[in-house]
Amino acid sequence: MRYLPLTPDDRAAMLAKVGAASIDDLFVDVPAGARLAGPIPGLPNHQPEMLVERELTRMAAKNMAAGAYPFFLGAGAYRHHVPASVDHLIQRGEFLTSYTPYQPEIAQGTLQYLFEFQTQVARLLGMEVANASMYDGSTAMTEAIFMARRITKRPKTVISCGVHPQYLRAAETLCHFTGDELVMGVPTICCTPPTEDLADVIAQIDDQTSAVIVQNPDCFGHVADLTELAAACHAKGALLIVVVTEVVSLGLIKSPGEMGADIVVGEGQSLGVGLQFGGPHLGLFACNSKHVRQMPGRLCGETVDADGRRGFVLTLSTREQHIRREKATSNICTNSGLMSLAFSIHMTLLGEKGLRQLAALNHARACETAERVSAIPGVKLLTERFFNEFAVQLPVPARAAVRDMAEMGVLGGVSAERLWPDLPDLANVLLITATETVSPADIDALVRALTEVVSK
Amino acid sequence: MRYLPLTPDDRAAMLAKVGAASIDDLFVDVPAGARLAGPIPGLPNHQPEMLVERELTRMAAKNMAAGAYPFFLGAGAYRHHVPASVDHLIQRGEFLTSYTPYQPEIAQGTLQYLFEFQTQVARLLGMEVANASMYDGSTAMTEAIFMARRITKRPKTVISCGVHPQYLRAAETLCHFTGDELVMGVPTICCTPPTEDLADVIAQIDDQTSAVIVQNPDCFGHVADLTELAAACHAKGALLIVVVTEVVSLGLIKSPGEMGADIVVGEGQSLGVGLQFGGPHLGLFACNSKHVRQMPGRLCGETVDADGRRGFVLTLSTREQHIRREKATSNICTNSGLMSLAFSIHMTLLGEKGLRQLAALNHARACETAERVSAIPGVKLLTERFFNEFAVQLPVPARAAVRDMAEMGVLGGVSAERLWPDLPDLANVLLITATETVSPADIDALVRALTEVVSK
Amino acid sequence: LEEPLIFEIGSTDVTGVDLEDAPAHASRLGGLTREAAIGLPGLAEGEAVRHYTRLSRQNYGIDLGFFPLGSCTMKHNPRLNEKMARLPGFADVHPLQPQDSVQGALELIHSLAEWLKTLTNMPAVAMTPKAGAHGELCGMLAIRAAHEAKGDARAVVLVPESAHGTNPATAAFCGYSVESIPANARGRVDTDALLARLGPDVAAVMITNPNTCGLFEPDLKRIADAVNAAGAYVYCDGANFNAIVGRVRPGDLGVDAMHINLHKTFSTPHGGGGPGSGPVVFSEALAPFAPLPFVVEQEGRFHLVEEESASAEDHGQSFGRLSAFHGQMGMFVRALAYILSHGADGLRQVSEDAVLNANYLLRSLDDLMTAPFGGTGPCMHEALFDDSFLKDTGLTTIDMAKALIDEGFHPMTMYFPLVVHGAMLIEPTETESKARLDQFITAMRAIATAATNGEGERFATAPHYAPRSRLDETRAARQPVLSWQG
Amino acid sequence: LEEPLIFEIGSTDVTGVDLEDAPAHASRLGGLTREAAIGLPGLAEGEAVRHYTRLSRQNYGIDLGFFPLGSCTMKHNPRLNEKMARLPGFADVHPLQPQDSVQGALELIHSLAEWLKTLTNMPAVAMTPKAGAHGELCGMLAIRAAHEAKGDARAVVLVPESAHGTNPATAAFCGYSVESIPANARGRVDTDALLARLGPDVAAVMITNPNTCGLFEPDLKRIADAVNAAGAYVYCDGANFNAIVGRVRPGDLGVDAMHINLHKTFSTPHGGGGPGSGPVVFSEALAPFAPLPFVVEQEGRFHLVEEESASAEDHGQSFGRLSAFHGQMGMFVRALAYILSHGADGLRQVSEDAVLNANYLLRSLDDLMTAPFGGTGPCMHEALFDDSFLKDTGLTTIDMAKALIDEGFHPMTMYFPLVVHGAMLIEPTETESKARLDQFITAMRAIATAATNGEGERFATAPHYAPRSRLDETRAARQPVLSWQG
Repeated sequence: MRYLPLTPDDRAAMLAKVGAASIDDLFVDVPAGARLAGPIPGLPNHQPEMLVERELTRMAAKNMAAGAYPFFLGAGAYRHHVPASVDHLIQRGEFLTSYTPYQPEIAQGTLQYLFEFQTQVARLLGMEVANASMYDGSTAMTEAIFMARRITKRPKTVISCGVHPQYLRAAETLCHFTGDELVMGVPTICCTPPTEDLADVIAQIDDQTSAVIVQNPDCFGHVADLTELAAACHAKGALLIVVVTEVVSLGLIKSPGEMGADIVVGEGQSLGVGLQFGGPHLGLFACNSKHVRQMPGRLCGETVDADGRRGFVLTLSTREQHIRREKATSNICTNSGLMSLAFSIHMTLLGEKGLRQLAALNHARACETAERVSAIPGVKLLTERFFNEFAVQLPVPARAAVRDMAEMGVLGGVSAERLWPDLPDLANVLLITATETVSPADIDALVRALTEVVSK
Repeated sequence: MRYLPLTPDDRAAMLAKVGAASIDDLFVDVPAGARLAGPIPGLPNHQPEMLVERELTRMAAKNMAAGAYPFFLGAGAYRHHVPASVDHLIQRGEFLTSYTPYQPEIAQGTLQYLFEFQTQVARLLGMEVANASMYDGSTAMTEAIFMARRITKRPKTVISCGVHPQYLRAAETLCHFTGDELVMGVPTICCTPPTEDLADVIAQIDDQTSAVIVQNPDCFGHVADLTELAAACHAKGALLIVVVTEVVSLGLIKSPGEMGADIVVGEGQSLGVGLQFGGPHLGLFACNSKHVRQMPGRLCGETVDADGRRGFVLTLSTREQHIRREKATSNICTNSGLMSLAFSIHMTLLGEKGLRQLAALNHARACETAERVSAIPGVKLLTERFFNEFAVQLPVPARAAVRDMAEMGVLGGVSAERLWPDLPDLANVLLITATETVSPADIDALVRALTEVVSK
Repeated sequence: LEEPLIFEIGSTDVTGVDLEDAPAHASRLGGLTREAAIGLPGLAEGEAVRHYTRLSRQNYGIDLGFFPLGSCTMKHNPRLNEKMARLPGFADVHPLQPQDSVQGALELIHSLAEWLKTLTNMPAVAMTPKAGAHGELCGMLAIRAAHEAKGDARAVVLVPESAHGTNPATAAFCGYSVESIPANARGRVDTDALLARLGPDVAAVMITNPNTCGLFEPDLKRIADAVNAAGAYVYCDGANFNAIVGRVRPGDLGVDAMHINLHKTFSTPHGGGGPGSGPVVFSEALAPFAPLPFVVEQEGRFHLVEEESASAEDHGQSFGRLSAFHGQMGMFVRALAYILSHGADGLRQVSEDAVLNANYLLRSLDDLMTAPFGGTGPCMHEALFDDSFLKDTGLTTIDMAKALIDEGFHPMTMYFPLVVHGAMLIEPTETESKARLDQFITAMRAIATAATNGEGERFATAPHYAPRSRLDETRAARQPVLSWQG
Repeated sequence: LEEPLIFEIGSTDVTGVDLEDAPAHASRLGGLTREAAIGLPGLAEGEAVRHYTRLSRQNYGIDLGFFPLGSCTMKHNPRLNEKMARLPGFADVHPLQPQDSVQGALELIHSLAEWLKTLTNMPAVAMTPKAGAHGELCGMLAIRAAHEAKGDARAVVLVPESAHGTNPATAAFCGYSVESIPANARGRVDTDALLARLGPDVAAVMITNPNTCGLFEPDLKRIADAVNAAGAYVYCDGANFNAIVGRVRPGDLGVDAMHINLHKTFSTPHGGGGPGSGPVVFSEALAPFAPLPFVVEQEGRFHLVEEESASAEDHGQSFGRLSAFHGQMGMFVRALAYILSHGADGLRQVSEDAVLNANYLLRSLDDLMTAPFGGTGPCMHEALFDDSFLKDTGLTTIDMAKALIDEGFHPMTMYFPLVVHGAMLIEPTETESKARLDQFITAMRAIATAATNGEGERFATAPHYAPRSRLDETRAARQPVLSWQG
């Protein structure tokens, strides 16, 4: 066993030291009915590294890896080019194999990058404070609902129809048991333009409203000015929670903080992390300083050591479960440490200059794709103002179109039906994303494939 | 430019400090005829990382990667499974981006692993001393010829017909200019059994013979007992140089040192390094202590620091070009540092126990392959005693057989003609290697493919 | 040498990436352009590599040495697993690709699920929870859903006082009130007190086994039977599964739900605080309530069951979705690589060696340090000490921990579990060699001897040989500086 | 903390790999079994990872900081290049696979060859040399072959005294006698002396440009013309190509052969001493003698010309083969990735920034430290100082170097070139930022000031903050211990 260093001689010597005749003596507390004489039946024994690699490589090869095909999926997970140095650096053993930095004297590496990460995220989202990451964007949104409730002591949350439906489902699941009330918009093809939806949302705000949640760009790609909504929330004493699933957009469009958000949650996988078939991703969570003690999750803060040198520690942990137990702001313990490092390195490589260029390139590719796709007979562009993602109405069911395009070697988008299976009105809607990874040839391939499937 | 940190402002400030009006002022010594006003014509400008990756990935995809097909090539480069931790560790920036350890106080990492490597190599080859690596096995062999000449002051080297022909060609090239005389055996199908060839070699030894070179296992896979040859060399005052191209064999067969070799050179790519399309590989070089001052290449030795702590330094550098200039033992400067690290890590993971298991598994796979292949009608096994590589006589030209098998998705071996194009007698000889990476299904595929091509 | 912050060395004019020029195009942003400076500094690639390489060197990780942090299972992270998780067929796949295009990814999830079910002898597993605490939430939601399905609203969850803080936090998070059950003198849950508290208001018992004292709960099966008989469910915190993996199946102990920390037992790296992954196995009783999505196999084809078929009867009672997408794929790949590498025989050896190592430490130190439950028999995978032996020395558990840093080790877990005073919880894991344990024992004995001999005053200001001396945590909390303001 | 040797911590009974059991089979070894113990210790994977991780931390690399080692071009090594070199289509390909199965690999070699020819304005290139010195050998063998083809045996090679030691060593290695040409007071080769020495016995002149003082040889074209007119050839040592890459083409300066250190100019990592790669570009006169094998393109298909077609006229005059197989593929991939990333414009910027950085250092230090040729005008990519300013301080160049270690920098090259006394050769490369250079300047000025003010006695025993203090090199050479004997 390549990972187990004890030799038979070691084991014998150690059993002697312990005073046990055999290893079984150390498991005496296990009731007889649960004792197994040998390895668990029905499972194979250990395998050489080479064979394990072969087996997993076989499974991996059965998947269409995004990089090998023209690729236009988004809807909450975005494919961007991640510089090779990011993955190299996060594999440094001192980062990869360290634990939560509970011993700050020997964890300044982790703590300093978390402090840098918090600052980058806060600035990117336009907020004062960000935490050291959450599991992902969807769970961060649910946490934001509870945080708003703790602040406002009100029961109701109004959610725009443009919020990612799987985020909504996750919130619904929990709120069903906690008793938090959710008022959710239902997207329709005609309701999707953001201004109309925002008017609907504003109309729902009352004095029982704890928070309003809106996604920007929303799940159809719409980009909206939220300033008025923020004012409407604040007028009623409610908080504005903004969800950002595509953080690259913030290199080009105004940040939630600049538009008046009180809490911003986001999915950070666009930078550094990659698609990962959905996980691990990276939850972002930011607010303004006055609410920080109601914020869930881990926080890193600056301080000094006994010799007066600057250093960093986990702080405000009296909010957390390991101290507060059932009175904690959240049960969250693990964060996405390594993913926040990847995000932070990617962001550092980009810098503001690179981020703005990247965002501009994404927008240009998406504009070109939208123009080309909407020129296909029968295809109608539904999203007028967007960043790198937009919706089109097809003359055929989008789900079949996606499947047929995949068979032609084009990963052509996400059918709205996959996300909103209960809304037949959206059955012909296709969500298309074009990032910087899309080449002109990829756009040609998409247009060819889509032209063929809509004319079937 | 992502790798260039100077900003336009920096450049302006620095030019001012330097007292130059423009960058051109710093190139005033370049004659007018060689000055270019702009970038060199005929070449593209810089490209984003993503596009460079795309272009190189395109090229890589045009090759049949060995791991994706049943693979049976050897003949001087062997495919073994390298544990994933090896490549992880050699990418530690402190190893990867360090230089030759000329400042030992801050290079103990490199120096200690070189010391460990030298010890591992010496033990593996059965010799007293090994150097810190050479370019590859073939250049190491040429260096051994010159080293023997420096020791014996004799002009002639006798080389067995079983030595890898490209090693021989490399030696011939240099000896043509240095005046060293080479007497080379010519392999024939009937001469290949090692005892007969060794008798021929022994017959060639005279008092002008500086050294005899023999490869073990030889290029046809033959394994030979060299004890008698060593005695014959020593009786005439000549040195025995043994070449090992497959170091894994030394987990199972007697080492050159145990059989009386004076100098052992080898190719170490089998451990840690991989195929690499032929480079970088790893030259091994070992001898006994009494000859160490005639040895080429870098050496690491143990010493103490000013505080009495054990430490390591490059030593005996008065042999080397940077000190001795035209009187150096070799012009070699660069070694294969990173490859020697990979080798050493792989060897440390194996340990003696793992090496012996690995060698046994290779031998078993090769025996099975030989049995199956030689059962194909018309195919005759030429190598009776072998480790993991053997030659077979086909009823058809081997070169075409190899090509046809490749078209069927089987990388089925190396045709002898590829190595000895001037020996038509060997045109139907195929060299087949089976390492631990060969699965039973791979053997089946080889047998199917070979059966088909020989019956064409 | 100190490493400055990126904000002190980077510039918003510098970038470490090159991008194609964006083709000229009319903006479709509707004028919502971000114009104000953002304040994100950039570094050229070389300087970025240096910054993070240098930062990393201020960290301690398993790769550098022994990391006996109790309850955290800091075992070696095999590098094969990292390599496999980076195969484009796993890492570069979108969660919403058509299912025909991700059959290998679904097969992997399914295959890991089958292993987890067999290893625990439990009939169902939820793969989507993103960490241990998320798994607890998943398990408790299933319990709530099961009670709700029976129309039997119950409000109370019983939690032993030795539980991880996440247990009560989770129970509270999903709306339960929490009551604590004391430990007995042998460091186990007080079975009588627990059974006495059962009743129609008790929804569930959350129990950790092996427990947070590193001891096996011998009464668990009896408790489980009684809990089930009282109409409640047993949630088992699986954080300590490493002690019994491959040797004891929790399903044989009667538990109804248990999360498995893939980043502990199955060695996906902790990464400085995550990501984790916390699949939850379920008993027959809770299986119908498992969350969406999940993977089913039908004739060699793998199908991801999502909301779209929410009306189908196969998951009609599912309590819903825990998060977007399908779980921590990157962790699944690593865990399966680990499991296939070890196999049934290797996993059994894992638990045996983990337990042997812990007992070896316990018996090599308990003459010098007080082991509160050392007299009750062998421990499982952790050796627990308390600070009784430091009485009158002026030194505390934290001083012992910081002194260990100066010896080149990561400290043990301090002040947890709460059931003993000044706890020191040492978990060696199975990937430590005897030689490494002996090194640690030597250091620990020297520290303990110095402490009790009155020669430990230097420990009160330790560490002396770390990148930082003790940090002022009070100042950090009183005047929080949570982002760079320079 | 000290890291023991593997021989002190490993065991021949421990292995860090698992292998399939070898199927039972009759041995075909003829009884030549290795029976005696070999003495190779093994470590489980976790302990092996620790050993090498801990060793690495005793090293200094570019990734940790400034590495101004003159003549070595220690620039940032982009990580993309590492990633590309590991693509299975490059790394897991056998050199003797059928050519149809390696078209991409051959295309890459061909593509890099075309870049090198265009960048140097030279008509041919040999790709197989495995390092700079091997490239020199390749170039000198081509020169010998060219003379031999003319029936004109010439015995002498002229080498400036400032040359790298490899130059005379190489010339001697392939059978030439070496004569040294002095430098002039401006740090360049003494052109008159060189021209005066030309004659029918001179086979070649080996010259480095920019030279080892970091200065451009302004007379090179004139020298080359005279050398060619005298029937000899000019070999240019390309070690310092980084100073002019993308800006000056050596072919325009009349050289006949020049090696290019891919591990310097094109940033393949030095790896603690290799591997390198040293392609050699040739003039028309030498091109026919280039070694085997090489790649040619025919209608989009790439063909590797090996010995098998040695009778074909396209390489009938080749001097033969330098080594087995086709060269350092892994380095080719990295170099091409580097070249494509920079492009023609980026490479020009490389040389400009490398030269600007060196001049900035020169002019920021030459008031405190003596720059022997500082008065002759700008330097190229290196700033050269000597030890005159240390006169009467009792300190030497080596003390300055070791003092720099304590400041967190790798020292410059010491005592080379030999044409000045106590040389200190500083090569910053283009990948250092101005901020980093300013840090270095500050440290260097502090050291130089202390040294000249008589406050430098601590430098004589430096480094004080490194993993080791000064090592006893004499003892290592007198009583060589070259392997572990424990």
